[in-house]
Amino acid sequence: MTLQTTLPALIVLSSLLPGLVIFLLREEAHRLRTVFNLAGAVLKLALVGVMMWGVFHGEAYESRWTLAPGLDLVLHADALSVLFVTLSMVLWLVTTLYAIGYLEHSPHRSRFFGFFSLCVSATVGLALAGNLFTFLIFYEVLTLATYPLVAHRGTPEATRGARIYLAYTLAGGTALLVGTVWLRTVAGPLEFVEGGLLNALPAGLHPELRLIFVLLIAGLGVKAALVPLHGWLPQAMVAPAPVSALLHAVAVVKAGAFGIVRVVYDVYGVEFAHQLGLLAPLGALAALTIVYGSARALTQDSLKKRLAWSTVSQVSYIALGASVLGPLATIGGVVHLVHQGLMKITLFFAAGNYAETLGIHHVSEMNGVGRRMPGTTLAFTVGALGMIGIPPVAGFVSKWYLGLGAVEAGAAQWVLPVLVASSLLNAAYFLPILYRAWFRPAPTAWPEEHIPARRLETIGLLLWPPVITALLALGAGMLAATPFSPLDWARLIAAREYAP
Amino acid sequence: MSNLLAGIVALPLAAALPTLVWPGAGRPLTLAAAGLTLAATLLLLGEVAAAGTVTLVPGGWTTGLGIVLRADGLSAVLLAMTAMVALAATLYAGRYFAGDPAERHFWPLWLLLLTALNALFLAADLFNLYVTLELLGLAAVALATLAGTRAALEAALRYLLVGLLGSMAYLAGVALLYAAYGRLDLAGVAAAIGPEPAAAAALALMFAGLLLKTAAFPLHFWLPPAHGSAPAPVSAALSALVVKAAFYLLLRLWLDLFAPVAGAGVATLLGALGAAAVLWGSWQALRASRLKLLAAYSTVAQVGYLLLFFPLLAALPPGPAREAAFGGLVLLALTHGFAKAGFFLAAGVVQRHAGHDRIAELDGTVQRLPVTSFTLALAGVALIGLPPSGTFLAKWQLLSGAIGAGFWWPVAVVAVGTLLACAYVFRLLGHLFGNAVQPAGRRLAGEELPPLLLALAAAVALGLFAAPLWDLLAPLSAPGPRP
Amino acid sequence: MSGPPGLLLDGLLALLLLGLAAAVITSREPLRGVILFIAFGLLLALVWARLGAPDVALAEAAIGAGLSGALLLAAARDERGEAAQPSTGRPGTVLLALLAAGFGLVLAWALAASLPAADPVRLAGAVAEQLPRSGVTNPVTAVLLNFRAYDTLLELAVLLVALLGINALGAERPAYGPAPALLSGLAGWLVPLLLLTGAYLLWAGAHAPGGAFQAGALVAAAGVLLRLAGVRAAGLPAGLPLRLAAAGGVGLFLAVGLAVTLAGNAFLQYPADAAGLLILLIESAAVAAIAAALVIAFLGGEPERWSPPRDRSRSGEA
Amino acid sequence: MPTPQLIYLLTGCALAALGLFGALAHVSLLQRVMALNILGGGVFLLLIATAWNGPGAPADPVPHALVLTGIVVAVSATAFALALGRRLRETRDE
Repeated sequence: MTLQTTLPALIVLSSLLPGLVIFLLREEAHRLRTVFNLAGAVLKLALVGVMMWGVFHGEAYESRWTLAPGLDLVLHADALSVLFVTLSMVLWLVTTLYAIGYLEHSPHRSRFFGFFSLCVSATVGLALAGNLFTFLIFYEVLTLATYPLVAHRGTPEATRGARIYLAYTLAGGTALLVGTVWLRTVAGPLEFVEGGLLNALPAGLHPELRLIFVLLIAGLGVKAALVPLHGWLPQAMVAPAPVSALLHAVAVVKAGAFGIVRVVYDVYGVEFAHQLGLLAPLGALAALTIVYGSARALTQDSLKKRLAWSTVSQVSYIALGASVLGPLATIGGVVHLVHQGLMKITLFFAAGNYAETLGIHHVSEMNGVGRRMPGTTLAFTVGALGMIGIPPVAGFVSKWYLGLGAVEAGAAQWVLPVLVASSLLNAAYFLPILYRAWFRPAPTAWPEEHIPARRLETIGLLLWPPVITALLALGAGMLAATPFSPLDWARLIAAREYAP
Repeated sequence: MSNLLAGIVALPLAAALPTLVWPGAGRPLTLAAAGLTLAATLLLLGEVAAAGTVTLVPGGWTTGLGIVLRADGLSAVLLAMTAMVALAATLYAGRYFAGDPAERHFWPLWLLLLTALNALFLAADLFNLYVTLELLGLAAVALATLAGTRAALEAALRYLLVGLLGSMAYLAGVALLYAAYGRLDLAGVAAAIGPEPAAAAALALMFAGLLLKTAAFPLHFWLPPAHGSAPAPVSAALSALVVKAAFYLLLRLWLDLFAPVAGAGVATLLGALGAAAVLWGSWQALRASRLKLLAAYSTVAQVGYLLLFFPLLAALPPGPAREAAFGGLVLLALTHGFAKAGFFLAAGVVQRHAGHDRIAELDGTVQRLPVTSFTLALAGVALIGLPPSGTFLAKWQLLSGAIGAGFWWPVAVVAVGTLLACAYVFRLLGHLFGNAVQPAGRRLAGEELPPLLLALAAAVALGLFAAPLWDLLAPLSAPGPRP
Repeated sequence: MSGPPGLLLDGLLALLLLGLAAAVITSREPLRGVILFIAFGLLLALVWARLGAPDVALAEAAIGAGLSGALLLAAARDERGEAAQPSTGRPGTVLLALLAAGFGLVLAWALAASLPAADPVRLAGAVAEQLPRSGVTNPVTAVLLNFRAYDTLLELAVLLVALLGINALGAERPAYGPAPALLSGLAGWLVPLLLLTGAYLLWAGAHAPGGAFQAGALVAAAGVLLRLAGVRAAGLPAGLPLRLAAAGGVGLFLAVGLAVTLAGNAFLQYPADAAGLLILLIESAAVAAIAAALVIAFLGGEPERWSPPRDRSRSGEA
Repeated sequence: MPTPQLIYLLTGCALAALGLFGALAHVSLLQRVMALNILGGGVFLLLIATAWNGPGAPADPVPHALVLTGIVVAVSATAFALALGRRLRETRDE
C-alpha cells in the first residue's frame, strides 16, 4: 500500500466519496455541501500536484484491481494522463465555485452536485485509465453521470435534449465496447504504452485492426462530436451553464478527444496507425468537422448554440493533431486539449453570466453589454480572441504548432488551408459579438435583469470564475515557454511518444 | 458427507411449520430462518471453495440407492444469491403485508418456496429434482394468488397448468432415463449415458419442460401476467429466483448429463430461442404501459441472454476461454437475480405509493420517492449492462468469448438488446425524474432500503468484487460426469 | 399366467384404458367426463395390480380414483351448466394433435430402442441387498421411507403447500343440503370400517402392501363421507390440533431426520435397530397430515375450524 | 421383452399422448386437469411397466415408490388447481 500503488485510486475517490455524501445531504444543507465540494476539489488538487511532481521525475504510479481473471481495472499516471487530470482538476474547482453561485436557490442542488462530482470522478478515472478496458468503464460511467445533469431542469426540452444525448452516447458506447472486446481478443490486455502496442502483430491481422479502429473512433467520435456524430451537442445546450461549461471544456467532449489521442498514440501507436493508412481518413474527418462546425456557428443567434458549434469545430483540432504524423503536430493537438478547455469554459461562464444577470440569451441582445458587465465581457473577449488564434492568447500556440507540424509532416497543403479557413470563420462569428458588446449602444432595458448592478456587475461567484480562467488562458499563451506550462508538458509527452 | 446440505433445506422447512401453526409468529420466525439460511449458505460457499464439491446421501445409503445431494461452485453461488435476495425480500415483505389478511398465508408459503429453491439447487438425483420442481411450482403459484385480484388469479392458474405440463415432460424424460440406464442419481446416469435414442428423447422432453418453466421464447407467454400481477415480494422471487432455478437445472443437466448427447444442434437451437427472447422481450418491455409489466418482459429478455450463449459454451473447448465465458454466464444470472429483485421491490414501493404503476402517470416520482427512484435507476443500469454493474463484466466475458470463437451473431444480438434495454430503462427514468409534482401518497418507512441494497449489489458490488467467482467455477466449466 | 388368456386380459385392459381416456378427453359434459375419469382411475389400479404393483394399485384406487374423483365431482357440480367448449375446430387443433402424437411416438421409439439392451435389474438388486437393514420388509415402503425418505419428506411438503394454497384462496365451500337418510346410515358403519382399514394398512405397510399414503387416503375418505352425510366438520379437529395435525407429518419426519444427525449419522439415517419403529412413527404422523390435507382439499377452502374465531376476526378473512 | 410389458408400454405412450393433447386442446379447467392426470397416468404406466420383470418374478420396487410419490403430487396439484378455478369463478361472479 505505497503511494505509488494508491495515489491514482485516491485521486478518483477524492471526488467520488464527497459526491456520494452530497447525495445524502438535505437540500437545505447549503454550507455543508459547499464544504464537501471544495474540500474534495482542493484535496484532489493537492494529490494531483504530488503526482505531477512525481511523474515529472519519472515516478510510476499504478493502482490495479482484478475484476476477473486477466481483466484488470488499472489506474496509472503517465505524462498525458497527468496533463488531462490537472486540466479537469483546475477547471472542476473553478466550475464548482461558479455552480454554487449559479444554482443559488434553485431546487435539487444535492442531486446536482452529487452527479457533478460523479461526473468529474469519471473524467479523472478515464484520464488515469491504464488500459482500454478501464477507459471504457469510466467512459460509460461518464455518460451515466452527465445524463441527469443535462436533464437537470426537467423541462420537456431538457428531457428531450438529454434523451438525444443519451441515444448518441450509448450507441457510441456500444460501438466502443464491441471494438474494445474485439481488440482485446486479438491483442491481449491493451495496457496503454507510449508508442503503442499493436505494431508487433502479424500483418495478417491488419485488415481486422483497421476495422476495429473504425469501431473505436466511431465510439469515441460521438463524444468528441466528430461530424457526422455531433448531433447531440447543440441539443445538450439545455443544460445549466456550469454543466455546459464542464461538458464542453473537460468532461464529455474532451473525453472523446482524449480517447482518440490514447487510441492513436498509446494503443495503435502513431507510426503504426500511419502505416495502416488510418491517419489520413481521421485527419480528413477532423478537417471536415473543423470547417463545418465553424460554418454552422456563423448562423446561430443563440449565444450558447454558437458556442456549442464552435466547440464542435475547436475540439477537432485535437483529432487533427493526432492524425498528422510528427512530434510538432502532436504537441499542437495535445496542448489544445488544455487551451481549448480554458478558453471555452471562459466563454460559457460569460454566457451564463449574461443569461443569469440580464437575461441575455441571444447575440442580437448583446448590444452594449460590455459597459454594463465589463469584467465578464473582458473575459469573454480573451476567450474569443484565443479561439480565433490571436496572440498572445493560448489558442494561438496550438494553431502555431499544428501548422508547424503540418509543414514538418508535409501535410501543409491541406492542413494549413483548414487552419486558415477555420480561423477566418472563428473571427467571422466572434468579432461581431465583441463589436456589439463594446461599441453598440446599450438598449434602454435589458431583457430581464435578475441581478442589479451594485459594487460588482453581478454576483462575485459568477464574476470571478470567468476572470480566473481567462487569465489562465492568457497565461498559458504568454508563459508557454516556462517549465510546467501546458506547452512544456505537451513537449514532454511528444518526446516520450516519439522516443525511439 | 456434510449434513450442512440437509440443514440448508431443513432450515426454511422447519421454520415453515410453526408459522402455519401459530400465524402470529410469522414475521420474526421467517426473518430468523432467512438469516440463518444465509449464514448456512455462506458456510457452504466456504466449504465448496475449499473442497470443490460437497455431497450428502440422506440415510447414508450407497450411491444409486440413496438420493444424492451435491453442492459445487455453481449450486453454491446460486444458493448464496437466493439466500441474500430472500432475506431482503423477507425484510421488505414484513412491511408490505403488514395488516394485510394475506399475511398469515404468506409466511409459510414463502418459507416453503425457499425450501424448494434450496432443495433444487442441491439435488443431484433426477427424480428428487422432479419433486423439488413440483414443490417449487406449487409454492410459487400459491404465492402468486395472494394478490387476490382476478388478473392475478387468472395468471396464477395459467402459471400452474403450464408448470404441471413442464414437470410432466420432465418426468417422462426421467422415466426414459431410468428405463435405459437403471439409475436416478446424476453421476450414475452420466457415467452410463451415450448418444442413444433414450438419451436423445429424454433430452428433448426434459429441455422442453424446463424451457417452458424458464419462460424461454416462445414459451414465455405465461410469465408477464403472472409476474406482473403478483404481490411485489412474490414477483421479485418469481423473476429473480424461480425462473433462475429452472435455468440452473437446464444448465446443470446440459453440463453434467447430456454433454455426450447434446450436439451443436441443440445448443444452436437454445441460442436462437435466446436471441428471439432478447429482441422480443426487450421490445415488449419498451412498449409496456405498466412498471411491473416492463420488469416482467425484461425478465423474458434476460432469460434470453442466458440461453444466447449456449452455442458458445458448446463450441469452446475446456480451457481458460471456456472458463471465462462460463463464469460470465453465471455472473449474468446472479446479477439479474439481484437487479430484478430490487427492481420489483422498488416497483412495489412505487405502486403502493401512487396507488398504480402506470408508467405514463409516474412523472416526478423522484420528488416523493427519491431513494426508490434511485434504486430503479441503479437496477436499470444493471439490467442494461452498463459499468460498473456485474452484467457489464458478464457481457464483456461472454462477448470476448464469442468474438474469440467467431460467433458474431450473439454479439449483434447483445448490441441490439443492450440498446433496446437502454431505451426501456431510460424511458422509465425520464418519467420518474420529471418535474411534475406527484400528490403525496402513502408514507413508506424502511420499505425502500432492501431494494436499494439489492440494486447496489447488482450495479456495483458484483461488478467490482466478482473475481473469486471464476475460481469457484473453474472445475465446473468442463462438461462431463462429476465425481 | 402370461399365456394367451393373460395376454387377452392385458390387451383388453389396455384397450379399455385407452377408450376411457379418449372418452374423458372428448367428453363435452363435465359430470360425464368426471365419472369416466373415475372409471379410468379404477381401471388403472387394476393394471397396477396386474403389473405386480399392489401398493400403487391401492394408492391409485384410494387417491387417484377415489379422492381425485371426489374433488372433480365437486368441481363438476360447480361447473354444471357451463358445457365445455368443443376442443375440435379450435385453430391449431390439428397441430396440437400432431404434437401430441409426436410426443407419444418419441416415447415409444426411445423405449423400444433402449429397453431390450437395458439391464432389467436396475436398482432392484441394491434394494434387495439393503432391505434387511431398512427396518421393514416391504421393499416399496423401504424405498419410500428409508432409501428415498428424502423424496417422501419433500412430497409431504408438496401436500402441505397444496393445503396452504387452498386455504389462502378463501373459506371452505358451503356444505351440501341435508343428506339422504340412506347416506347417513351408510356413513354410520362405513366410517369406522374405513378408519379400521386405514389403521391396518398403516401397520401392514411395513411388510405387506399398504402404508401411510393409502392409509391416509382411507381416513380422508372417511372424512369426505362424513361431510357428504351432512357432518359439517367432516371429522376434523378444531383450531390448534388441526393445524398441528397438518404440520405434523413434515414436522415429525424432519425431527427424526435431524435427531439422528446428533448421533453423528447422516440426515435421515435411522439407527438400524430402531428403523422399523421410527418409520412407523413417521408414517402415523404422515397419515394424520395426509388425511387432513385431503379432507381440506375436499372442503375446497380454509375450514371454519382452521383457526379459532378470534384470529379470523383479526385476520379479517373474506 | 415379454409381450404384456410391450402392450403396457405402448398403452403408456398412447395415454401420455392423449393426455398431452387434452391438456393443450381444452379450455375448460376441469378437462385440462383430468387430461394432465391422464398424461401423468401414462408416464406412471411407463415406469411401472419397465419395473415389471415377468409374472411371478419380483418387480423393481423403486419405480413403484416413485409412482406412489407421483400420485400424491398429482392429487395435490389437482386439488389446488380446482380450488383456484373455483375462486376464479367466484371473482367472475362478483
